[in-house]
Amino acid sequence: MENAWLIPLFPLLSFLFLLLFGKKLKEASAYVGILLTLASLVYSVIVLVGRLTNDTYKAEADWLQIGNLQLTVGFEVNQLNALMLVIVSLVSFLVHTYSKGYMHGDERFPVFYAYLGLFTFAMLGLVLSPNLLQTYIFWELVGVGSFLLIGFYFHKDSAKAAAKKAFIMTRIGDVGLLIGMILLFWQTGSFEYDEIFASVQAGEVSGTMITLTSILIFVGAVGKSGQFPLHTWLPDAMEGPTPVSALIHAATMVAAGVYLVATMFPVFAASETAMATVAIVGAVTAIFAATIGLTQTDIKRVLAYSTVSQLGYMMLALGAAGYVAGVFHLMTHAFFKALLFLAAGSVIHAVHTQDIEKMGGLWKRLKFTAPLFLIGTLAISGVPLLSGFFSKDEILIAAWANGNYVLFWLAVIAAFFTAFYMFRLFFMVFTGKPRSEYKNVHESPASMTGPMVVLGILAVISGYVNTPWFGTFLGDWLVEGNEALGHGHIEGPAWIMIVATLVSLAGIYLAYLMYMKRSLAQDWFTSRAPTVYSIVNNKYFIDEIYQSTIVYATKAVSLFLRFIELFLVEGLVKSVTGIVQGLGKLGAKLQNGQVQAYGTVAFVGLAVLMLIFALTGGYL
Amino acid sequence: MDLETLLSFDWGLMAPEFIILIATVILTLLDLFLPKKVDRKLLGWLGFASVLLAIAALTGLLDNPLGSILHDTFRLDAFAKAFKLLLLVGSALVLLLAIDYESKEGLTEYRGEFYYLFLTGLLGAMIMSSSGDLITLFVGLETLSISSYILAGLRKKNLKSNESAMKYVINGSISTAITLFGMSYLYGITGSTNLKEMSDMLMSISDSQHIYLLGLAFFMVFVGLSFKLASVPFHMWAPDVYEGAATPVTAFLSVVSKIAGFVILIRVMVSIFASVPMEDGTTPMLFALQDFIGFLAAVTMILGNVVALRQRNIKRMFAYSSIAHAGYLLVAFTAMSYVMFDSIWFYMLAYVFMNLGAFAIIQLVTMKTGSEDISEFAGLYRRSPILAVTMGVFILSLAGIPGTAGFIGKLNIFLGALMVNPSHYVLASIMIGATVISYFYYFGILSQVFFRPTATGEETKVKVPVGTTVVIILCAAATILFGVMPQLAFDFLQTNFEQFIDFMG
Amino acid sequence: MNSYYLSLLVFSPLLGIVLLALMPKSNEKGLKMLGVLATLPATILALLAYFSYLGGKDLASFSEQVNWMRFSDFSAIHANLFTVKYELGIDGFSLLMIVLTSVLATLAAIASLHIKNEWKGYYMLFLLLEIGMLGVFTAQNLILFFIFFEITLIPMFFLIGKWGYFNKEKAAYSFLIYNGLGSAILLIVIMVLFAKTGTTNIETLKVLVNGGEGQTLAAMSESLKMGLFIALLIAFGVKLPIFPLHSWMLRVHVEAPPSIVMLHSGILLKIGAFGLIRFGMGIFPEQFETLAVLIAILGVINLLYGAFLAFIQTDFKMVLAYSSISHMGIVLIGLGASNEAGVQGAIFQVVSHGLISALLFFLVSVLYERVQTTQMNELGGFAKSMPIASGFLLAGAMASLGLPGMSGFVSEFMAFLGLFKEMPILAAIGALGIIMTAVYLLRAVLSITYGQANREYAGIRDLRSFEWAPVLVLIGLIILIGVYPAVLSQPLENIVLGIGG
Amino acid sequence: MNGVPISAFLALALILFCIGLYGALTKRNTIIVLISIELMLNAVNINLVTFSKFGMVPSITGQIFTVFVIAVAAAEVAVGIAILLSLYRNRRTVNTDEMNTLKN
Repeated sequence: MENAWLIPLFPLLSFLFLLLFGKKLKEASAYVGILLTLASLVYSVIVLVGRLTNDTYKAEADWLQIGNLQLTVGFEVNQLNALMLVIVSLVSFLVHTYSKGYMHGDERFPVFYAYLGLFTFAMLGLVLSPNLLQTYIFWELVGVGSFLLIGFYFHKDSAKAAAKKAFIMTRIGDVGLLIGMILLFWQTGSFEYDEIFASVQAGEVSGTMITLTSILIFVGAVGKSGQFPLHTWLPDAMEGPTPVSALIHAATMVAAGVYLVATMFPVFAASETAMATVAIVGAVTAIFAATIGLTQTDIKRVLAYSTVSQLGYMMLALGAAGYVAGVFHLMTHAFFKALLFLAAGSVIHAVHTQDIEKMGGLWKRLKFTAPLFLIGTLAISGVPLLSGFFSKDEILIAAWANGNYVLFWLAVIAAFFTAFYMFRLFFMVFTGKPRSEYKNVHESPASMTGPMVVLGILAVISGYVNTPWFGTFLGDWLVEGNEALGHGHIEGPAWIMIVATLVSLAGIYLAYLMYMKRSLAQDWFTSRAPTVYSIVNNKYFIDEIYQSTIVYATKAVSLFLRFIELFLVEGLVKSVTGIVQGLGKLGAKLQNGQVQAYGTVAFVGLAVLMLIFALTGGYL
Repeated sequence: MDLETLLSFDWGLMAPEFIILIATVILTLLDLFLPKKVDRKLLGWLGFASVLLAIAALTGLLDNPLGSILHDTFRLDAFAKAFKLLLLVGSALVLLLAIDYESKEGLTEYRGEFYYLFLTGLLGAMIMSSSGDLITLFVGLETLSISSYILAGLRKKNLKSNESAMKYVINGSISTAITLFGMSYLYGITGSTNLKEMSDMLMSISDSQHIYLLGLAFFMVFVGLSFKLASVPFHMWAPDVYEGAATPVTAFLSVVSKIAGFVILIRVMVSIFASVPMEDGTTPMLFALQDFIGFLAAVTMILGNVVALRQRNIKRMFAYSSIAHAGYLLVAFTAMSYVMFDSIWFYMLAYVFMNLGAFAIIQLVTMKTGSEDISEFAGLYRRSPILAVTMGVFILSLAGIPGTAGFIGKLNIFLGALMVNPSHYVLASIMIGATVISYFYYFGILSQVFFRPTATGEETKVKVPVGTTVVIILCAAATILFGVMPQLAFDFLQTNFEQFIDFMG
Repeated sequence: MNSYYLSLLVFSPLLGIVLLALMPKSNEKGLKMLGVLATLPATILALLAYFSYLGGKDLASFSEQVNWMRFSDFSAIHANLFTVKYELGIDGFSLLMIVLTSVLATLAAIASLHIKNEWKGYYMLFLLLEIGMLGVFTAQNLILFFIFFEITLIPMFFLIGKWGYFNKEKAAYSFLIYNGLGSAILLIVIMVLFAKTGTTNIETLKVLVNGGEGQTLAAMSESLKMGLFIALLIAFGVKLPIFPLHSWMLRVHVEAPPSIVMLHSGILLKIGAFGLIRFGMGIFPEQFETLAVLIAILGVINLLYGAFLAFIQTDFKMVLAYSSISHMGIVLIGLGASNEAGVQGAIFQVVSHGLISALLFFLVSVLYERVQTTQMNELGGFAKSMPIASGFLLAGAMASLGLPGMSGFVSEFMAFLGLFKEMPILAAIGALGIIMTAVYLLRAVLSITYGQANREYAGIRDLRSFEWAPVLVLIGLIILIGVYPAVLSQPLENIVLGIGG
Repeated sequence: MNGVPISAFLALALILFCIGLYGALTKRNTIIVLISIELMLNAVNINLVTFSKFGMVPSITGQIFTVFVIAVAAAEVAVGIAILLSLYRNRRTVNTDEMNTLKN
């Protein structure tokens, strides 16, 4: 564990190496990336195993001296980040492997691997950070990694726009985080998590300040995790290559917001308002994104909205004091969502389109992909015995136990929607008849299916580390030695599990009726409430609202300032030079060439002087 | 006055004046009797030699203590020595320029006249700086004036030259009359024309009517003398005369004549009006009226620089620039600080070199085509980089950019204006603001020199005659030297002139 | 006491000037080579000084002093009254600035290889400019400072006016007049101080003006001090530049040759910050404290004003120009905080922005050399034809928008850290600027590098031979500072300590 | 003589000076301008002589000064006329308002 800092360095090495030599290596670059992330993975597992038996380890070194202040950098291995290390490095490793097949033939292949390395480095660094400042540093770096990968197909204008949007939207959140963390620093005198917690628990920080700072920090999480209202970048981010969506926009980076709230949990827990905010935003996002997911026809966008929705679940869990539930869902979601994305990638790889309305009947053609996709869909829908079932159940229980009944029912409805739109997706892609002519539909190579299989297995079994039936190992371990995080397992009424199961099955059945059996017209709802449909289909017009308010306002301010620039600033300059020039003109005009005028000027000057002298001297 | 008394005077004190006088006489005779075909440049060189000789003689006198002859009408104090030196150095340089001056209409035929009139003008200026009596002062002033009137009109067939000389005479005479009218009151109240005696008399004045009259006299003298300085309100002749006169004459007017003007101004004002007590009995009149001088200085600076912005004729532009410089010097005079003499002297020293250097190049550039438009300077950098760079040095110095003597000079004036109590913040600010305005036209010349291509496109090399070369090199070297190592000049001042304490002695 | 090391450092480019003067003006290669080489001695000496400082050498041992000027003779009152010495010296801050200056000068000299004509005059002026800049940071008294300050003015005027783009002369004039006014005001302040105290030595003034031991010749009232400080703020505000004194700087950024803008934006603007910290804070600490809020507000205005206007520009150079205004706002924010974090942030920003803007303008130079335009609507898709240059451009933009791991972040962070302690609400408003910075930089950089080429640019080559050096050195330094800020903070320790509090 | 007060002389001088000044500043003919200037100088002379006789501190220097002024004035006018002559040769006019090639 003392050498845990090496973990992020492997991918960094990969990044630098590929940056320098990528051009020569061509597609062999993949091996560099894969091997180095494998190293990270192995080491992460070692660290996790070590952490299971040992205490938290923390090391730090001086970084920046500001007068008497000393800022440090270092790393910490605690339960949460040991777990995250494994999740991140595992998914990253799998994505690295998968990309070898998926990106085959791309002329910027080495660059892609370099960017993946950079991102993985940043994400692992983020996880290891023992203080807010360092977290912020890596927080921004993962943003850059994400930005670069979203804009990987830079020649596409949509990719360019998506990359820009992702960066700017998350940066809005980042500023919140920055402000929150600086305020917290001046309150507690430190960026170190343990010191901040100690200070908060000792009551050194006023209640309002805690609320304020934790909400500001939560704004950072909102930006990064695509929560409402800063969620719009995440669906657009699907412009990036699909493995990237799996890695960054499903499993790791977007979960960083949840991770941040989890890490800062003791501070949040100290403020009821902050907790309520987190919970409400989470629940609203969950249902909000789920409804949009119902209408989307782009395979990746559906998954993207489902990601937003699931992240909302996690936030809800954390806000409802379900620390374990949130982290647990974070883990299971990482696996099944990565699986879904990779599988979707495999589909896209095969049919070269992302529009599900053009797909159909792929079950037979994609022998590996289809069942794996089904596993993922079942898991996310909360079908019993798969991982998603257990974690979602935990969240619902936490929400109920915390007394947030409204939010609880929202979450339940969201779960219904989730099941519905995920199966809608599944049925439309894999069943029925092909809706367009495909040429050369073929199963993906082993480098792509391999990782999917691994994730498929995890999507099934990873739930069993924390079940009400066999024991809450994960939960107990996570909160061990830290009472501020709450209990390892929250007891809730048994009917919740039944409701959850029924709801998800109902969703699946409805989708079955509509899209498989087609006994229910697909436009049954659409035709009855066209306005609602149109609002939802247009993602509640959020983008348009932003466009016509914030973007417009920014432009307006800019134009107004340009007006100031032109008329006030330049006008000032012009008027000054005008005065000088005018004086010059006047002086030159006076110089009319008449010799007697010259004498007159002199005489008048003399007379005026004498007059003033006489007047001021009191002689007249 | 018998011969014995006459011989008892220490005529050695007047050695420089005598040298110039004798040279004048010799030149006059030579010009008369030498056959026409003998190149009159010879006279120029002779005149130059005489000025050098006078400088040598003056240097020999530097160590002399305060001395006066002819019943204190001629005094050789530190002030006289210091400024005479400037006059002589300036004249020597102008003479060198004049020797090389050849214009289309030609000064050739009157070249001889030029040299000896020039020397008489110089003589007048020297007498002014040494005089201790209103009469000698006046005679010196007029010797200078009348010589310069003729010099300005020397190009007899040139209309501009005629016109400028005429304007010069008329304005000059009016100014003389005004000065004299003021002086007559001064004489009336004190009953003497000797500056020292007048000063002694004035100390005890208390009648407010007399003080009022003195105040009026003050303004008349000041305005009359401001003609020589070319400062507001008697500045308007300058642009016309500078433009119309031949370049060496312009150089003479802008340097030697201006220095002489300041010399006489300081001599009269400080000797006389610093002794007049105002009614409160403590502040001398000169200090009480500072605001008026300050106001005139401010107007002079602003006007000179602002109108210069519009000029296309280089000599006219320099006329306005010289008006502005007079304003700067008046700031030092206004402040009446402990360092006034030093700062004025140093500024003039710098001014001699930078202005004459610039005129040397102006003469070179304008001589050939006869046009004095600043576009003549276009492409100078291509034609002759070295000339262009030296022109750059002079212009920068005139603009007061560090590294040049002009900057140190301005620094000195600021210091003076700000070290007195109450400090002249406003005046100093105006001065510095005016300096910034001056950047416009000074750098306008530079942008012609460096940025623009020649109008015709041809890049003929500029031929530089010997005399001009010497002037340019000397001026450039001095401008930079005194800009980088001003202590050389300061030391010279401090060791030889001891703070000018004998000014009133 | 007298080591002459600094004199040697400051005036080392003089050797180059002399040698260049002797070279024939048609020898392009030789002139360029010599021009670049002539900047090296200063760089080497500066780096040597830096490392010997790290090695434990006392900076005081670098100072030197020679009698220079003495206005009139006041020896009867005090031997040093109204004397001006030639005195050079460095502290941690100026050491950093010297290193920055000399390094950037070398890089800009390399970038100047793109210059197309009159290399001789160009490099001579360039080296003169370098002398001025080095001198400004080493001068130990105000008059010497002023002299060097003005020495930078003149070569800049010619460099802009002769080697600039279309509207070069207007830009040169604009530069000259604004800066002339700024330095005029500065000169008034200097001379008032000189006249009132009889000295211009900075250290002595710090004591005298604040009523320490020794006495001034004439008493300085509080209102006079405040007036002087405000004048100083305006004087350096022109240079920095502070809104609304900035319009000259836009023209310079757009019209001057990019290699010169590297120096201009990299060093010359920083003289304003240097002056404010050194003189404003040093000599008038109380007045600074009083006006700190105003300075911070000005900083926020600068930050936002620059950012918003950068957002709607169509010329990439204009974007960078407004971005400079915006980034100088951060310096002011740091200063306005006037606590340790803020001031250190400001100083960091000075250095960091110097490197970043130099990098960006070098890339502009590279770009312009190839396509003869910087209008963003004519550009696009350069990530395809010039992937490396585009990559660096993106990296530069990232550094500029404060990406952690690069120098811009450290400075921005510290400046805001400082301001949040003193004026949290103002700081929060200022934080909007962080978002806007990202917005306009990405808009600009992406429109150049990403998307499709709007026009066919034939035969565009990526970075070649000599163009690598500046890019690598700059990005290396940017990352070095971002990752290991102690390289800067260590020399600043003594300066920052004791500020505010 | 005692009957005439000093102020009368001074007033006369002042009036004369003003007349001269007025003439010098308004007359078109240059010759008249020059003569007007002579008037001004003569006003000075009256002042000087008056003061030398009736001043508070009477002394002979005033009269000496007058002699110098007369001499110098003569020289000045002579030069003025000479210049006017050459101007007349070129321009065929003696009017001041036509001397305006140099301006602004």
